[in-house]
Amino acid sequence: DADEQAFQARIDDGQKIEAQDWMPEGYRRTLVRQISQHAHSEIVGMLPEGNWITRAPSLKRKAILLAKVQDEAGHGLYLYSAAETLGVSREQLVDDLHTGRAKYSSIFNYPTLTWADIGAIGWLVDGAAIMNQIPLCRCSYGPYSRAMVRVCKEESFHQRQGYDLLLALCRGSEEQKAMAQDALERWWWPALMMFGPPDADSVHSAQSQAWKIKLLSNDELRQKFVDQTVPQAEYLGLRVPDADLRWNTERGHYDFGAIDWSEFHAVLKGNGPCNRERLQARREAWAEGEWVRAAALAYADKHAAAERHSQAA
Amino acid sequence: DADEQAFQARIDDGQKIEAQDWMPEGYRRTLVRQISQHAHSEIVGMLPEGNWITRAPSLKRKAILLAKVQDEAGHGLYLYSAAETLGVSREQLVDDLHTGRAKYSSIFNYPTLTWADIGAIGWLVDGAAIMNQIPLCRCSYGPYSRAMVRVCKEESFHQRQGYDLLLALCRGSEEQKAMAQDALERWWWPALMMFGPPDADSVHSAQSQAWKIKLLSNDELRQKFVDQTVPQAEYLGLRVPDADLRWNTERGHYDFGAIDWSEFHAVLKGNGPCNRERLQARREAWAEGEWVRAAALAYADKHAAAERHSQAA
Amino acid sequence: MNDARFECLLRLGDNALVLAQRLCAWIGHGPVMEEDMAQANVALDLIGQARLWLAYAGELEGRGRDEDALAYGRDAGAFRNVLLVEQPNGDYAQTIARQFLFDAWHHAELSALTASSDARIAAIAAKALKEVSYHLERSSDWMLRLGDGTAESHARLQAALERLWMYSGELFDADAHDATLVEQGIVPAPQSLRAGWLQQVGAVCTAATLTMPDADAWMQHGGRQGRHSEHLGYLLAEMQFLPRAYPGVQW
Amino acid sequence: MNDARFECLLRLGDNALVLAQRLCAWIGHGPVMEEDMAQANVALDLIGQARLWLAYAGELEGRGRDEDALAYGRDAGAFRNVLLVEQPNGDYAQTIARQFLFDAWHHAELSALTASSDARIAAIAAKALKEVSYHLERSSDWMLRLGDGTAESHARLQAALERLWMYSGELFDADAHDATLVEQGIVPAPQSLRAGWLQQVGAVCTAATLTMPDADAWMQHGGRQGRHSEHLGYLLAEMQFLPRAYPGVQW
Repeated sequence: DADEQAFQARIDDGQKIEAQDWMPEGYRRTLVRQISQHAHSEIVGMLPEGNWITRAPSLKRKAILLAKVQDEAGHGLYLYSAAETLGVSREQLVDDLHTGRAKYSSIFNYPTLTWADIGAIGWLVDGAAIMNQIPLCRCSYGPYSRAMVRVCKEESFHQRQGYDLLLALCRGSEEQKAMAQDALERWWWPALMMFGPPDADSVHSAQSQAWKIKLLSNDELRQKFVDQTVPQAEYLGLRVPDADLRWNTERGHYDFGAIDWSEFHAVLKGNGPCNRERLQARREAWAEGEWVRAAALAYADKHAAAERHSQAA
Repeated sequence: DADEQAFQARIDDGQKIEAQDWMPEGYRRTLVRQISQHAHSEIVGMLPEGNWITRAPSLKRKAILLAKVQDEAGHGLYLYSAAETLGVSREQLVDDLHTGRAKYSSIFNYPTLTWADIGAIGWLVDGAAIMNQIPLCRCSYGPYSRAMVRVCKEESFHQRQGYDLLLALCRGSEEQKAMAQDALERWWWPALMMFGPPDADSVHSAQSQAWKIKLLSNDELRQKFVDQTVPQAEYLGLRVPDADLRWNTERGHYDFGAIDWSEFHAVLKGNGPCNRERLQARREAWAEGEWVRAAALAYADKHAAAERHSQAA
Repeated sequence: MNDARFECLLRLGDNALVLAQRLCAWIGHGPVMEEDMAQANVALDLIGQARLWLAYAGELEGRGRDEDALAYGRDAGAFRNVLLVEQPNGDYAQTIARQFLFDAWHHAELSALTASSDARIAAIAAKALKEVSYHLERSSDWMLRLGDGTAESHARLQAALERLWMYSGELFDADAHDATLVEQGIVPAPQSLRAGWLQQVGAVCTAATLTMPDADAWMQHGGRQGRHSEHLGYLLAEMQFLPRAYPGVQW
Repeated sequence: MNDARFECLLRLGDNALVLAQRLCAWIGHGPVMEEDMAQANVALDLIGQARLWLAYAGELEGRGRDEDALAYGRDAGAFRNVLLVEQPNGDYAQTIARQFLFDAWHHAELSALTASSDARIAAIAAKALKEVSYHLERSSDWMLRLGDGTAESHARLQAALERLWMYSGELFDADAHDATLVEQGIVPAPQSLRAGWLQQVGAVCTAATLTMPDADAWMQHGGRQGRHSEHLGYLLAEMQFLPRAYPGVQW
């Protein structure tokens, strides 16, 4: 119809859509799903890294990790705010997470087993996230694109910190280097899966690209990530766990081995090492915080009432 | 009256009083207080030592400590049984502990801060307990005296193990020896206080001695303990924290310094380092176990009913 | 060859050690004093077994590591226990369900190991089997009492069973080490114990009015290869503190 | 002389470090996300302060121990923090009450330290004071919200206050080290901060509809001399695991 055509014309023209603008229901729904999934990923993503804050091996590393996890909470908050501009409440979003209706990135269903995992998450997981998110800084929905600009700036900082952590391990003892190698082996394939299924199997993509909600395809992004990351692994002196990985001079890209999509789908379905624990941790935090939120609300109400009363008097 | 005279005559004659025998109300009350206090001490006493089971520094020491704490649970159970022969239920006894109506030995209100404390408890606290308890093997109330025989046998084993633990530390590194010295400094005076206030200030004593519930005076026992323990400390190469301690050839005993009874009374009143935590730990264990006990009872009832039903059929 | 046997002994020893460490945390905090005694008993048996398995492992390895060097000197990635035994105590239902699922397997495993072609393994298994028969009896008994006790205890135990179920499949995993040892008659094929285990667990669940989760449900793996849950690191940090803080001394 | 100053710096550094470590355990598990951020903020400030105090302590000591050697290489008996900060997190009320009682003292202490005759102490205190002003504002605010919130939050906070109160007296303890440093104008007399602290805590309690416990109640002592509660050992076992398990390396 005419509205939709005008809407698409604005997007094609490179204009931003704002919260008060008319938008097709599908656009709104897709954005809510995508933004809230992203927000949930930030919040759930605090858990695997949070697991090592109390055990960070130096005070400086402890402060860096703590600041990073704090940034993730901040990202979660911007993103919930961006989603709220589309007419869903934070309560609703949180409830969707806790009941399993909403998803979060499967990568956070893997455990952090050693200190090197903190480095691997920064380097690979934040690295993949940035790769996914940089195009979104140009996405058509204003509040989302602005949130992404802020998020990306901090994420690239996190990525460097993660790499620096691994660099210290790789220049350290044999045990430390083995720890780093083990982390790369466990996180490499899950990181590649973060870009989603192969383009051939990907749903929603064409429409999302037309709406400029998705700007590059899964496979394009994955290739960019591999091309960027492999030399970094070499510099660390670590071996990427892929026998088929090699530079293809013809393509000007790295060829890499087949991804085990059955694992991806299993984890997505709930059968990853930590799916249940992650959700349970969030649910418990929320349930145990219920009385705190109720108290804060009751206090605010009382004082708002007192305020009205004194203004009326 | 005649009953009381006959009762006292049996005691003077060295006969044991059994549960079904007539006894003066004061005798019963004193025994219930004393036995239950002793039982509670075994149960609360599991906590300071239990604090180091998960952190014992070798598997052998872990097994020894675990077995010791298990023995204490066993002692608690014999003693509750002995108290139950006097017509109080375990429920009532436990409730008295949890509400603070009943006491337990104040020594367990001190924290176990290092591994050496486990040795110090075995050596000093079990040592003092044995000193107190050996005479009780001859006490007039049969069930109590028999429980004491069994308890004393195990306690003396525990004392040797505690001493052996300290011996290993004292033959170890400087740090280990300092740990042992520090433990002796913290546990010495509280151990001396375990024998109770000086005879001059001690209530109940005369009657209890006549009834053969208490066979030696507090000060006699304390002197025996000092005389036995000081040479043991010397053998370990540890310094007893008492500037006034010296052998008195005339008396044939060690003289020792004045005890700070204000500390004793403060801890007794509830103001020791761990009074609140010990009671809270017991209360929480009991409260959290409520549903388990209820389930066991419901199951037993169901199956007893089924049993009756099948016999009737 | 000794590599496989070393791995197998670590698995047996670490299962016992890690579960014992979990049980130790209950002592003094159980629902009734009799249970503190019973838990201590089981933990003592398991520590004793862990010592025998680890001491033998250390001898086979031949690098001078004794039971304590193995228990206190390895980080999580070198532990070989199944994920089941490192799961947190939770409430008493979770502790009992964990114990029962493990005991039922442990009993079958040790029974088979009494016929091991490695005489020392057979001897340790025979000693341990007596102890574990009692463990299994006790945990089965508690499955009945909690499952068929009150509505609350039933709900708690059912929830615990469902929560822990995904860690039970690993008990029957086999890798190259197992293959080597099975061929030599040293250990039973893990998979060979599964039918009996399922039958026994099923029977107890039925008697306890519990619903046994789906035998073919998705299962977690990795503990036997050193890929643990996030819980093990905390358990070891506490357990190993003293020997790590004061290295190289005797206790 | 430097002994006393070294002790004083450890006390300041360990207070900040141990409390930060406690707060770290909340991150990801708080009642609202904004609180995870706020707790992380306070913890970050405290870690930063701990680093400055401990680094200076290490320099004064002159035995080559840096901030990490002091944070990760000492066992509980060598820690000098007050008992208050090592108390467990408990529920949010307990965390907030602990924070408030500490912040009110910490703010007064740092204010006084800005006039220290030791210029480096004065400079660190001035930096920390800005951060702690915010901590105190925040914890006071939560005292009001929970105290004057719902019946449940009021009861929880009142219970937390009563539970922690006996650890507040130690903040004003003085020993020979304090006497030396007071004389040199390096630190304020601990006791001199007490009246102001009581007034401030009392005012917040009143506004929060809470009953302040008796100022003259019996108090616990010992943390500043290295005699801690049973909690600290567990906290350190977790915190120090990596540097102890892999000694002598860089991270």
